[in-house]
Amino acid sequence: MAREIMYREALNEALREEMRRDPSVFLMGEGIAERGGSYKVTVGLLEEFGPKRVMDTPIAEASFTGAGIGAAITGMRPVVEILFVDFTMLIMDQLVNQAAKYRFMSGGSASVPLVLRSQGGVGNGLAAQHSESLEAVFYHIPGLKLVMPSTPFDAKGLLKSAIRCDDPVVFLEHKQLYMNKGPVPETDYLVEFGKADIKRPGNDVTIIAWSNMVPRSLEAAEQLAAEGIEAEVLDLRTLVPMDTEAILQSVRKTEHVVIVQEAVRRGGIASDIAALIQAQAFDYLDAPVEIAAGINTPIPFNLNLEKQVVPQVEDIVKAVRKAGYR
Amino acid sequence: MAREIMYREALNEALREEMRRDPSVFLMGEGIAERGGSYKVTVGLLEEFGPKRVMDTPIAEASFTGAGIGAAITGMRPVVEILFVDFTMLIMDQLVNQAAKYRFMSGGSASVPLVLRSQGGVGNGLAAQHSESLEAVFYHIPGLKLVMPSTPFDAKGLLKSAIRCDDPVVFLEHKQLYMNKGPVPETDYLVEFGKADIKRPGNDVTIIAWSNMVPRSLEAAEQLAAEGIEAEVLDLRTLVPMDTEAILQSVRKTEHVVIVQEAVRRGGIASDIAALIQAQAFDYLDAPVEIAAGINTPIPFNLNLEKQVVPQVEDIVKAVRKAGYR
Amino acid sequence: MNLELSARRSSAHFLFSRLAVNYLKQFFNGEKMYTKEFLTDIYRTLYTIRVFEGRCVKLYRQGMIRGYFHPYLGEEAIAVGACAAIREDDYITSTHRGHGHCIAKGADIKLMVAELFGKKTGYCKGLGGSMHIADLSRGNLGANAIVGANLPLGVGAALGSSLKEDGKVTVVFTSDGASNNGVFAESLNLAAIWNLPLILVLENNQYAVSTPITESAREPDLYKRGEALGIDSRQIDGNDVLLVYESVKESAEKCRSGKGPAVIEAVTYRHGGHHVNDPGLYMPREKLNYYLSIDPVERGRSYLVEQGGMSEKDVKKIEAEIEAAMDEAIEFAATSPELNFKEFQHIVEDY
Amino acid sequence: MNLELSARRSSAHFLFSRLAVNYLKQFFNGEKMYTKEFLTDIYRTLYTIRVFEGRCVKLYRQGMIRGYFHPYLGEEAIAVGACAAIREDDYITSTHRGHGHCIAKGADIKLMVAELFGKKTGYCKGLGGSMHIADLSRGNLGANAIVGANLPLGVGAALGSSLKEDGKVTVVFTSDGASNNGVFAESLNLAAIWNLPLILVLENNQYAVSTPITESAREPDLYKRGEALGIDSRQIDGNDVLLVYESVKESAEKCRSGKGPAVIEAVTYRHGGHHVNDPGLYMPREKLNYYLSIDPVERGRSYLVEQGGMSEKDVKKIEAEIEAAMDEAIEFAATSPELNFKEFQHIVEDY
Ligand SMILES: Cc1ncc(C[n+]2csc(CCOP(=O)(O)OP(=O)(O)O)c2C)c(N)n1
Ligand SMILES: Cc1ncc(C[n+]2csc(CCOP(=O)(O)OP(=O)(O)O)c2C)c(N)n1
Ligand SMILES: [Mg+2]
Ligand SMILES: [Mg+2]
Repeated sequence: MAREIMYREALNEALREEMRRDPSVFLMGEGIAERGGSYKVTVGLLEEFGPKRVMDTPIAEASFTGAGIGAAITGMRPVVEILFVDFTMLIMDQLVNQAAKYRFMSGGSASVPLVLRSQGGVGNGLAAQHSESLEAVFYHIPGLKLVMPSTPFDAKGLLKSAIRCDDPVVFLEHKQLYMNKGPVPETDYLVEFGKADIKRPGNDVTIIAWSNMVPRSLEAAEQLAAEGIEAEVLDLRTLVPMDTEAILQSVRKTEHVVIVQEAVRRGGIASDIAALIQAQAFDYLDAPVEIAAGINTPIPFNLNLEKQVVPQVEDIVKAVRKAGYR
Repeated sequence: MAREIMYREALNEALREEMRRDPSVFLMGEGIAERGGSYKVTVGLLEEFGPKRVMDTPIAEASFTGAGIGAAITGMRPVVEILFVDFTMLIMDQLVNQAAKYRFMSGGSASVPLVLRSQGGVGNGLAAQHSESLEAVFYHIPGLKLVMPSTPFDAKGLLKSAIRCDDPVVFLEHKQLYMNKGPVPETDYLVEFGKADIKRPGNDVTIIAWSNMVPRSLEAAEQLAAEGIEAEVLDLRTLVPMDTEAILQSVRKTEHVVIVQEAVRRGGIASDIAALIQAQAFDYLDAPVEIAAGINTPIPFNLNLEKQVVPQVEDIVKAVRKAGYR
Repeated sequence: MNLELSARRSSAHFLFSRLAVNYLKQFFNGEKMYTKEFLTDIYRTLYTIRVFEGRCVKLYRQGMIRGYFHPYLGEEAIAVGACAAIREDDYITSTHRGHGHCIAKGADIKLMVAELFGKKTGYCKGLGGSMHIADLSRGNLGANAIVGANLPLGVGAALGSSLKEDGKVTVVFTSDGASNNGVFAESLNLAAIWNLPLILVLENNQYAVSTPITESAREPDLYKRGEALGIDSRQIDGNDVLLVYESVKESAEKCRSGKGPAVIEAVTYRHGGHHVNDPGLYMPREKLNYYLSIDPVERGRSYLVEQGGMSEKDVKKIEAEIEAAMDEAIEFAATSPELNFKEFQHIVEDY
Repeated sequence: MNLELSARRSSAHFLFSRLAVNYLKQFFNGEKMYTKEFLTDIYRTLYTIRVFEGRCVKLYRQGMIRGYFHPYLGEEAIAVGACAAIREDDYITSTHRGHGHCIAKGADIKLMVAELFGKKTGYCKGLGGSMHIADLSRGNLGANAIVGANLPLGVGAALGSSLKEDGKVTVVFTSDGASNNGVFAESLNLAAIWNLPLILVLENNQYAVSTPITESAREPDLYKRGEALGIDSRQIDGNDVLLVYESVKESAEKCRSGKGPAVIEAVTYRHGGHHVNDPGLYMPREKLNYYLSIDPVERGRSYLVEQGGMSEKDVKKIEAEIEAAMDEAIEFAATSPELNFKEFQHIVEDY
């Protein structure tokens, strides 16, 4: 059986392999070189590739991200790390007004092969400015790809695809996934953008999730199986592009849908998916699409409250029951 | 009959009245004093209130917004202007990580009575960095109120309420509305947050809109009336808080819904409203909720293309037909 | 640039030596520049921070405190000297390394420990934690987990004061790493052109996590960034509480007399890693030893003994009191309730 | 700061006077420092910008051009001098006032007018317009409608060059208003610590729209902001194309020899309002007259005549050629098609 490695090790392999393959790939971020990254994703890369290709930066997020964009426009393939997705609020102009629009504004005369790596989600009492899930913000910006892997296998294959992508990719990891282990082939492989993955097949209800809500949904599915409800867990893996075909296929089959999102409910991606389903599978639904999402609040420091503001296994189970019988 | 004034004049009156009423109200922004603002909203206020309460700022959006937040925390009521909503991408950290979360993070020991005025939407060839509609980004951030008036009456009443609100309010105007005229009482009045307004009653279909899509929806409604379709046009006026009761009431009555949004479709507020309706009025709908929205693209400079990427009257009419008969 | 200007500009160094010489003189010929009471307060605060951080680090290791914890150990002189030089109702904005600022501005350590424990009785009801601890009752607008983000907030507090003409000053504590962030230059420029009563105290501990300032600045004298914006700026030894006190006092008087903002770069060094879980192996041992040898708390202690003329016995008594108070604070926090979900929902219902 | 340093720092002024004196000397005693060909190219470009802007302003008034239009009139010497001092394959990043940079970097005015007309044949297929015009074929990474946002992009281009070791330099054009934005300090600091081949040309036209720089900067010498970050920085007369040329040339050589970045503050003045619809009434008449009296295009013309020894007749011939070329460009743009919606959809289908 295949070798098992950690999510963060899978990301490290992806970076290493792509840097070996393509000299135009280089890394920028705070503490990624000497320190190997706050979550150890870039460990050992400074040693192999040297300080010109693995660059520690000052605390100047907007400008080193913009530097990544400028380098990308002129032929490099930068992978820029922002320590916490909360800090991406400092780079929004460069990301939204520059990276996302550059190919368009220049009439297609140049592209921006930039990968913006960051990580989000609640950890363990990291509080309001280190725990957000902000993918919905990037999802709304035309010109950005949005990738959120849940397993080591997907993490490696998607990061390699992201680095080879000619457009800017926002690649969001989750702080609670880094130590998770899973099978990852040693061979060079890619995971294609826009292909959802059925992490668990089932006929009774479709649970749509991404990032850290996937393992949590799988746990819920196991509990539900005990009650005789067979849930299909669909991992979107990339939000932009989104595999709407896979979503509709599963929904037409199960006719019951729960969308699980760690981010706050209001204005989240789950709503967009629900709108899509009701528009394109209206006649298949015999119950409203259920959404299990974070409640509309910043993340509290207190650990018990922190747990209660984002979906837990029980919440997913409840939502499935609700979607099942009305 | 009541006096008619322009949207921008109504905003000017609101600022003037609140500044006379409350000495803690002051204004900051680029060119708002000497020049009276790029869209003439603050004309004459420097003369009446002097340079300490009507401040021209350098091009340092993040910091003068943050200064507004700091002043608000310590007892002032700043109204900060960001020239174009596109430039709010420069202040996201201060708005999202500071203003929106401050009351929460401090355990309620202080609040942030800040009004962030800006304006968005397509104008006349202002291109990709001066034409966006980004309300969905703010909508997703807990702790921010979101206001988008469509008429001079609402503009004045809502801006006065915003200035008196103890929490941060993102107040978004539309560049194509500034010269629109409408009746505005001379008397001091407020428009309450969270109250949608039926701008046109009707029984056949509900058109939900805000900001510049309201006048456009009213035009569409007139055309539809000629075909015998009576559309109800519901102006949400404030997106946060949202008047879900008014939405559901109208939907239960008409059983057909079209949501009109200038912003790009993907991840827009329209999706959130559609999700809400399908969840809470599932049994009343006999057709999917239709959405007429901008297509997923930055705004092109070319005028003809600019028109084609955001909903026009014809698009709304089409969407209504689609929502009506399937 | 002409010579007068360059002379004015090097005032930083003149000031440094002047102050140094002054108190050393007075120190050696035994005349008292500072009262015993003053030196006692100073030392109390220094020692309280030292004890607070030491004990809380232990509690963190025992799992009683979670999340990020950036100890102020080794930098105590800056918060204490600066806050002693301003009034109780003046404002400060703090950083991710904010426990020292909070204590120096007069916070109750009971409510602080409770906050670090995530309890309802904490300064932020347990919603904020270490990186967001705030004490509005003493003008502390709070710690901040976004490096640099407290600068604009401080500018706003100072702007409010200049509009209200309330005579308050705002001390913005910031750091070497923050000086590379855009808001640093933006905010200082606003303070400069609006002539605000703002004192920026730059705690240059020479590292951003493990990145030495020499790798993130080509010009290592960070106070020059203030000069370039037309702000009276200086560099001082941040490990001498009296020097910090004098510098901030002088700047505060300038602020209150309408002469505008100041930048004070206080050079210091952490006594350990960046946060509790960072062993700080990248910190050269001899350099660390040097800074341990000029420990700001020790220095404050000898001021009290030698200048203040307090007996060793009395000092020990004070230290014992502070340790007892810390025991109490921990007891208070440990026995305090947490916010329940209903109470929480009430707080966020309109979000 | 010590005196050597302060001496080094005032090099800006020394350089200014040195250069000035030099060419004036050579100018008056008639020996040629520059060839006729060189001076001809310089003047051609100066005059092309002057004609381009003049004609396009008219077209704007006739409604042929829409959106924002920020004329470069009066600042021509900066773009022309700077771009003449670097290579065709070197990079520039431009501003919202970018027509001059685009032309000086070698753009085809046909494709430029077409872009301003929103035509498919324009540099950006009519999708960008004036504020986003870019000419990648000549290393012009484009204008930018977000003031200051082109700095990080320029840092990135220079960073790419230092990684690829392609020997290129990047000239970042920026403005007095942008110097108050956070990315200015952040980006310069990155260029400084990474020792990048970057030349920041700060077009100080003394206004941000109607706000005079004196209201947004307490220290009006903006080049000092570069100095404070350890960057070789100077201030020059931005209305003298040869002085700009010499300064950028010297900095470019430094960059290519690995000596790192430079800041050149080029002081100038607009000949009109901020954009076409701004009458610029806030600009003091006498000051405007002064700058009109040292018109950079006129100055370039006299260099050509007096130093280059070109006859009035030949100069007029060149001017006529340029005007004819502009007629052609307008004709080309006017008769060009627009992108249709199908073509447009194809471009954005994967968004
Ligand atoms: C904007 C931002 N970027 C990065 C971080 C992560 N971070 C937390 S502390 C720190 C180092 C800060 O160094 P410095 O500013 O010198 O303060 P010090 O820790 O030395 O007191 C970093 C990079 C952050 N909190 N905010
Ligand atoms: C970030 C940002 N803020 C504000 C504006 C609006 N704006 C466009 S040009 C301008 C003035 C710029 O002045 P300066 O930087 O000196 O350049 P100049 O126009 O003088 O060449 C302003 C405020 C903008 N485009 N971008
Ligand atoms: Mg530091
Ligand atoms: Mg200017």
